[in-house]
Amino acid sequence: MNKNLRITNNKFIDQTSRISFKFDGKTLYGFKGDTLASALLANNIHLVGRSFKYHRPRGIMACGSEEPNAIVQVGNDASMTEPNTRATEIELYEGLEASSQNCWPSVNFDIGAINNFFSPLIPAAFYYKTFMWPANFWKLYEYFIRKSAGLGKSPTKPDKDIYDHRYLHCDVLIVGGGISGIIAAKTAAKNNLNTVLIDDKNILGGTTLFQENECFKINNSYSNEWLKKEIETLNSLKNLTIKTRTSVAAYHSYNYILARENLTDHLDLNEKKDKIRQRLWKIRAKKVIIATGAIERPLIFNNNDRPGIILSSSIKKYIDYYGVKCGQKISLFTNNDSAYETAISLSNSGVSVNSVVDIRDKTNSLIVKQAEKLGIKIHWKSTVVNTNGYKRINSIEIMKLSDDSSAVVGKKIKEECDCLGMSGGWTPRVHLFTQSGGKLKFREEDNVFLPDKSNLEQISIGSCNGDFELYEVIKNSASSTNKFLNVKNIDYENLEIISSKEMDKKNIWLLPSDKPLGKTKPFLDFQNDSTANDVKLALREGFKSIEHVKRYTTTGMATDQGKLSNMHALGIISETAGVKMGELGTTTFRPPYTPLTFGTIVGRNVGEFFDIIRKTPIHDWHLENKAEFENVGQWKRAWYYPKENESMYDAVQRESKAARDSAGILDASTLGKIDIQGTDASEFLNRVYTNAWSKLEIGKCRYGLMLNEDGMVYDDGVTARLSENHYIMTTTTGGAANVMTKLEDYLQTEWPELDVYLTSVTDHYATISVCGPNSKKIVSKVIPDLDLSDSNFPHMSFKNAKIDKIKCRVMRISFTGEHSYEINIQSSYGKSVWEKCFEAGKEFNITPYGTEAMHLLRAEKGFIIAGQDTDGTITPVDLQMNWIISKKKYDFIGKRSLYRSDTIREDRKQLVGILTEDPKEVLEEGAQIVADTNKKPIEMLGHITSSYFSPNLKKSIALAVVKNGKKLKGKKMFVPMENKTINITITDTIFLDKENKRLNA
Amino acid sequence: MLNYKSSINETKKYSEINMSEFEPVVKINLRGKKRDFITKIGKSLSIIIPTEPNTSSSNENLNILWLSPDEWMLYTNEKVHKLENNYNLEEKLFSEISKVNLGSVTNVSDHWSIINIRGKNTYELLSSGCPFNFNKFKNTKGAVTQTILNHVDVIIHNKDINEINLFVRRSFSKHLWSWMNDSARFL
Amino acid sequence: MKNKYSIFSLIKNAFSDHENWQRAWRDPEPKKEYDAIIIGGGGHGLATAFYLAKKHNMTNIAVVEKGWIGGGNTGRNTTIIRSNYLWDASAGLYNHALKIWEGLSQELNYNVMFSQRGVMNLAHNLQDVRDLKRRTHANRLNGIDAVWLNTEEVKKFCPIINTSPDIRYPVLGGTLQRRAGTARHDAVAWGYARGASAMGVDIIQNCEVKGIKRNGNNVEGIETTKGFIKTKKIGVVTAGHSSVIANMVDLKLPLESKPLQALVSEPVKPIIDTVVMSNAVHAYVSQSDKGELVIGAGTDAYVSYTQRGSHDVVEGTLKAILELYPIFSRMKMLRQWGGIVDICPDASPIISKTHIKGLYFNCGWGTGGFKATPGSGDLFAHTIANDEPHKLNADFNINRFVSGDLVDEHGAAAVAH
Amino acid sequence: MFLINCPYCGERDQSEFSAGGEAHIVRPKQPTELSDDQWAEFLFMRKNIKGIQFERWNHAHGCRKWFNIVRDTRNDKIHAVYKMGEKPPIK
Repeated sequence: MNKNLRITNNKFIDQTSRISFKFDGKTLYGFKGDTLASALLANNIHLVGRSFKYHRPRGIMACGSEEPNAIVQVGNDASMTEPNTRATEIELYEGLEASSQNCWPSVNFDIGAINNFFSPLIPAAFYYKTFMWPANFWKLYEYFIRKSAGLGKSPTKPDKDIYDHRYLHCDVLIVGGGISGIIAAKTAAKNNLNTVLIDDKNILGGTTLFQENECFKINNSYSNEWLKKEIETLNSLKNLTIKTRTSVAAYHSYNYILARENLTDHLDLNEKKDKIRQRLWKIRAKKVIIATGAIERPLIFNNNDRPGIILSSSIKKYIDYYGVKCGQKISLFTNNDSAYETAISLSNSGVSVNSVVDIRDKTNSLIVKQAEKLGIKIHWKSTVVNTNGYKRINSIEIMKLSDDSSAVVGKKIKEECDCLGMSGGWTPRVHLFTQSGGKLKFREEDNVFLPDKSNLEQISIGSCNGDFELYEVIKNSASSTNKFLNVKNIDYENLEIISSKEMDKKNIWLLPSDKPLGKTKPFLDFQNDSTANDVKLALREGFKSIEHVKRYTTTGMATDQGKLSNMHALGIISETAGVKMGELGTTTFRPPYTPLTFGTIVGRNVGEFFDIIRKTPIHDWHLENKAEFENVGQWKRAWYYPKENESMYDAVQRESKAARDSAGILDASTLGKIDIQGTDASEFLNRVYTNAWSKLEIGKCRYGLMLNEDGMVYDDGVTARLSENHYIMTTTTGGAANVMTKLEDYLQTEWPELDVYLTSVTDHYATISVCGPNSKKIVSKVIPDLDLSDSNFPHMSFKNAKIDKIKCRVMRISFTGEHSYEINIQSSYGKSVWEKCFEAGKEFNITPYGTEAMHLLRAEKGFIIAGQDTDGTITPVDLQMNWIISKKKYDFIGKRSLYRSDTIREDRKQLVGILTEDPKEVLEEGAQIVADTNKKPIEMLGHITSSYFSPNLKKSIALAVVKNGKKLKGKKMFVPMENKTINITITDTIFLDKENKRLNA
Repeated sequence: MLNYKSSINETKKYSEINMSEFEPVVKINLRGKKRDFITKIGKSLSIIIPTEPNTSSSNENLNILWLSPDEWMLYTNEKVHKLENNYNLEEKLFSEISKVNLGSVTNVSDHWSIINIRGKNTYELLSSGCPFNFNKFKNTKGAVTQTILNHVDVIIHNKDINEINLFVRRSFSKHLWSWMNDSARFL
Repeated sequence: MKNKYSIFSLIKNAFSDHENWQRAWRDPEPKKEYDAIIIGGGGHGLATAFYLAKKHNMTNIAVVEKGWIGGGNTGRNTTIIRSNYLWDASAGLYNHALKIWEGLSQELNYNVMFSQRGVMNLAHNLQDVRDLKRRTHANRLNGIDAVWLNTEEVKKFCPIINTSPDIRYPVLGGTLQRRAGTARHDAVAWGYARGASAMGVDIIQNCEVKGIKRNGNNVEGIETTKGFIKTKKIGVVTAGHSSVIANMVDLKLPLESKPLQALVSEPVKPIIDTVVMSNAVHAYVSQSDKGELVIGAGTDAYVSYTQRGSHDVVEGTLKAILELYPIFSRMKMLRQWGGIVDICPDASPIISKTHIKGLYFNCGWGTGGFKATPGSGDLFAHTIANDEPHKLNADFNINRFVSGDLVDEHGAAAVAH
Repeated sequence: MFLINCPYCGERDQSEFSAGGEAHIVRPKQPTELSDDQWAEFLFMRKNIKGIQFERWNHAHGCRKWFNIVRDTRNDKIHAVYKMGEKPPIK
């Protein structure tokens, strides 16, 4: 590397630990502690990328998260590459590979640069004004626009890294580990408050860390030395947690803060593996102290975007912290004092400073005097009107400002340089404050927006609160913290502080030039290539609101979210439109503060943990027996059990047939079960179900239908009466949780007078259903001492029994129409009972069947499935289940809605059965039904809700809802498909065993 | 004889954290509003029903956890026999409370699984998936909270310093268990 | 209209450094009286004004906007445009809009970048499959270009989707409407504003409505921050704030206003060239012409006018995105924001007269209003001009909540994005 | 994410709760007596207030109790929490 760009006396970079990395394929060297940016600069590389629209050469402009230009693609592994990463934030590590973006074939020679030539044709928002002819060509135009847009490249393979989440609750959260944050942290922690201090850099200290200047002293030592001691004391405070490499992404209401901690990004390639890459901290803080500092502003003048033009404070950090010279002949351009700090640092490090161009009249602050003492040349009341050098600045053109500073006068001075530092003053980082809903106020004298009102427990301190001078920063940070936490920390009261005070302030948002504006390129948003001209164009076209201008010109919408450009856009708008900036207001700062990796937001909720998986106690048996599973809500249910190379269709046909021919066994454990106790239990059921319950005998079961208040079918299931005041209700698998919540809601809010208690027992029971002509024989083998005679144990009744020493409840209910028993037993014994039934059933070829066969079997009997045959628009009357609507009952949930003018219509869609003309033709569920295929527009009368080939009836059957269906029995209709029309007949919903003989067979 | 099969029956060790299923124990859900309900249970179990939110009371063989103003979880410290499920405790309470309409008594032994977690990293593990603030809880023996852990409903009972019993519904338990194991390896 | 936009006007203006472009729309002070006033300067309101002027010769009208035009949900949505709705009424409405979209750039002489790159809806469980097939069949018979794709065809159409059968909720297929796509939201508002203004419509920004003056059962005008404005017809198109206006005349609507969030990633080179929606796992994604992934999250369950939502909603959405597109794990969220959507119980809008003479409401678009913008404006204009609904919006009256004759688009799990 | 002070369990994260919409809409005691309009009013019509709103929440993942809160829908600030059946503490 160019040795001469590194200075040797440096406290922060270990110049003995050399690191090799690649940029655009070229192997380079840097040191541990470098960022990619500082390492590139040390290698005298400024050109790192191309701009979004004009593909102009762009270099490193800043040293932190505000960097608009130096964004690179890291890594080229298809699964691990990362686009749009700021070189100024990438800590150098062994094996780092980075490359320039948005340029082809290379950053040095980029075809796209032709756009720069066409730039007069493509001002802000040009695309709204063209590409409209010929109309159908937009697809083509768009194809090319999309290709040239975008910056980096997305990975094309899944991410191998791991991300994690952590919740954290604290008394005080301090954001920002600069001098203010450190003062606040010490104050809070010393007063026994559980305190957390976070900073996005790898070490605390902010810019004071490397502020070694005569003009900034505390108790006779340089401010950096003083701060060093403060940081040391922090480490000894026990209730203080310090998190570095952690940046706050979002500040939500209720002091809910999201912060991203970087754990491996700085590690060498071979050290990253199997570690958590980033952790998202979800922080709840009673109080929040924001100490996020300020961002230096650029200056807006012609060609202010060339590689080598850098924020002056960044040049200072590169020389003082990284020990890197940004150039050999550096010029500075400023409207305030801070550029002089840079000038002094540079000349102390032996870098020749050409001159400082200052738009102000001569000023005499301490720092300026010191710079003059060092013999630094200053152009007072002057401005840079132009810069030269395509891929790297090589000279600037300077002119004097007119008396009112509205124009330039005199002759142009040309000054050779290889780097220009610019300083347009400072913008407090109020982003987090506004994210949290805080309102800003405007300070005229130095044109800054400052935190004003907030309804959260928070304050801002230090330069993010508008204190820019060392003395104020310390005094105010200490006192506001004391006040906010209401504690008394005197550590910072009698300090002897020397700090240079800025005497004169002057600001010109858009600096005058010797050329007409239209012929210049003063950039505001460096990444999105929007210029002052674009903003003025927007205003000319009537886009007045800042939000309009932002959207029309895309200013502030790049990956840096306008950290450098927003203020100037506002300034130029207010000047041009003649509105006070305070009244103009800002655009809203939206989270995240810096772009946040999707993986980090999601954490470990990926793959296996994407969503909860619920399993029945018999799940393992299904696995062992090669079941295919169906997702039902969060449950895994056995769908069908294919024998070796058997298709789903064949398996389902076999299972369904076996269940009716001999015996089948089904795992019904997923059904919701609610234990209901209390003296008003019967009354409660009367109110929630459509039918009457008071007369149900103890020991008997009854089917119930539950509606929404809007009268539409909501859920159904069988409920058994265990004793006078004790029932157990079953719900659908999917509906269980909602039904429970809904019932509790009614009990707690509408009917608190009822003496009823609900307890969910869904998971307590395994439910095993044995059905078919031989089910009786099988169950009698499993439970010999239970009398299964129809007289003792009729359909729709239950018995308490024991299997070995284990109590269980056997219900004689049927969803298949077959003689069947449902054994409910404590889950821990479920698998064992299932196996016992299976053993006992072997001689009868007992066949396990899954949800698909279950659906088929119930369809043969015309039983509905809530959610499949109903869709939230179907009433029990539509289902032709009027028998289940008690006429006697005064009220039940949803009753009133059944009598609205639309719900009493006779010709609503009603549930019917469907037979196809060709018995082999199985209809598609969801297919539409029409009476007249020629009518235009075609009238759809309904649709198929369930459809199967019935192995027991040897024909295709279906259920459907059809307009006026119940009057249309026997009518022929059509199901028009893409390629054919299927002839069907409307029938009764019960296809098999209308007389229910099989129930007692 | 029927075989007993618990939902997890595993024991795992990671740095500063041990996790194992605590089974089989009797768990009974109690619900009631009437004052007699409270006194009756107190008498028949000689244990005071906690009426203070988020607390519990225990003796050498029983724990009663406050779940809501009219709901409690009762569970035994003793493991019960696996070959029968006739629980005197359940029958006693049922006849003394439910039968006489003082409230409801429901056996939920297999509705919930209990995972015992102990070790310095216990709360680190919880904080990787639970929004609840444990700062006070962790130093309050007997404290109880119902909350969510990685989106799953749980009841957490503070047994002792860095030891908790975590209740999770049986059908969720395997999933939560594997998530806990995945979390624990990063502690 | 004077200073027509075209490549030639761009070249011409380039010579004068673009100094001579005229205002896109006039910026007048409100007159004392108008024939009709549209409250709400979003896409729907501006479109309504545009068609009132263009099709019904009502040019003495105004659009009053509390803030800046297009600053509400128009400028905050994920710009998905489709018409593959289940019920005939919805299909009619949204397909009417889609037809207008297809010629809108030319109609407005403003490039709204309507990009017909297709919208695909994925199915993740058996009921999804039933519902989506049901919708596809209905669409086909209604003349809407929707087709069913099996899993392989889904993969073929959008290769970056994870169609592995091993994921938690595997992709079991999906429907595709090729004519569907996206458009540039700001351009829609600005284009309609420019067009309306050119025909004489006054667009009055930063003018908040404080009250509605009534005489008996007739409206007489509106009280605004810029004074009283007389009119006999008021069309309210204020989306999330519909209830706020309704409450001014003690009109109760079946609406709840909830936060709806969306987010974009940093811009990258083209990686996905269609729109993919998944209701079951709740993930919607497309890529803007600028290169940003545009992702729509869900609504919160509570009423809020903060234009903020819960972080959980965003986390849940990105979780689903990574489930379906694991390659996006290292992409970064650049910006997230919220809008306020007014939702009807049946997830269908209200475009209707009210019991107050001269007061019309266009609201309840919930999460999916953008796609309907041109159609909604056209039909609402018709309703206001004739004091009678067009047959395409007749079913979307307020009375349906009394009769029970809802247009239930929840039914077919068609979350209305 | 709000922090909601459950009147039974104390302050908890929003993710433990579920929202139940506008409060104090009492289910009519005699629905059959109502006209379609009155019933529709109960079923669907909402104030949907921008400002101070009274609403129902359920501590779904905690004590499962329903309760009311007073929240300003302009900034989501919760001003009060009160049990079912209790009178709102503020107007």
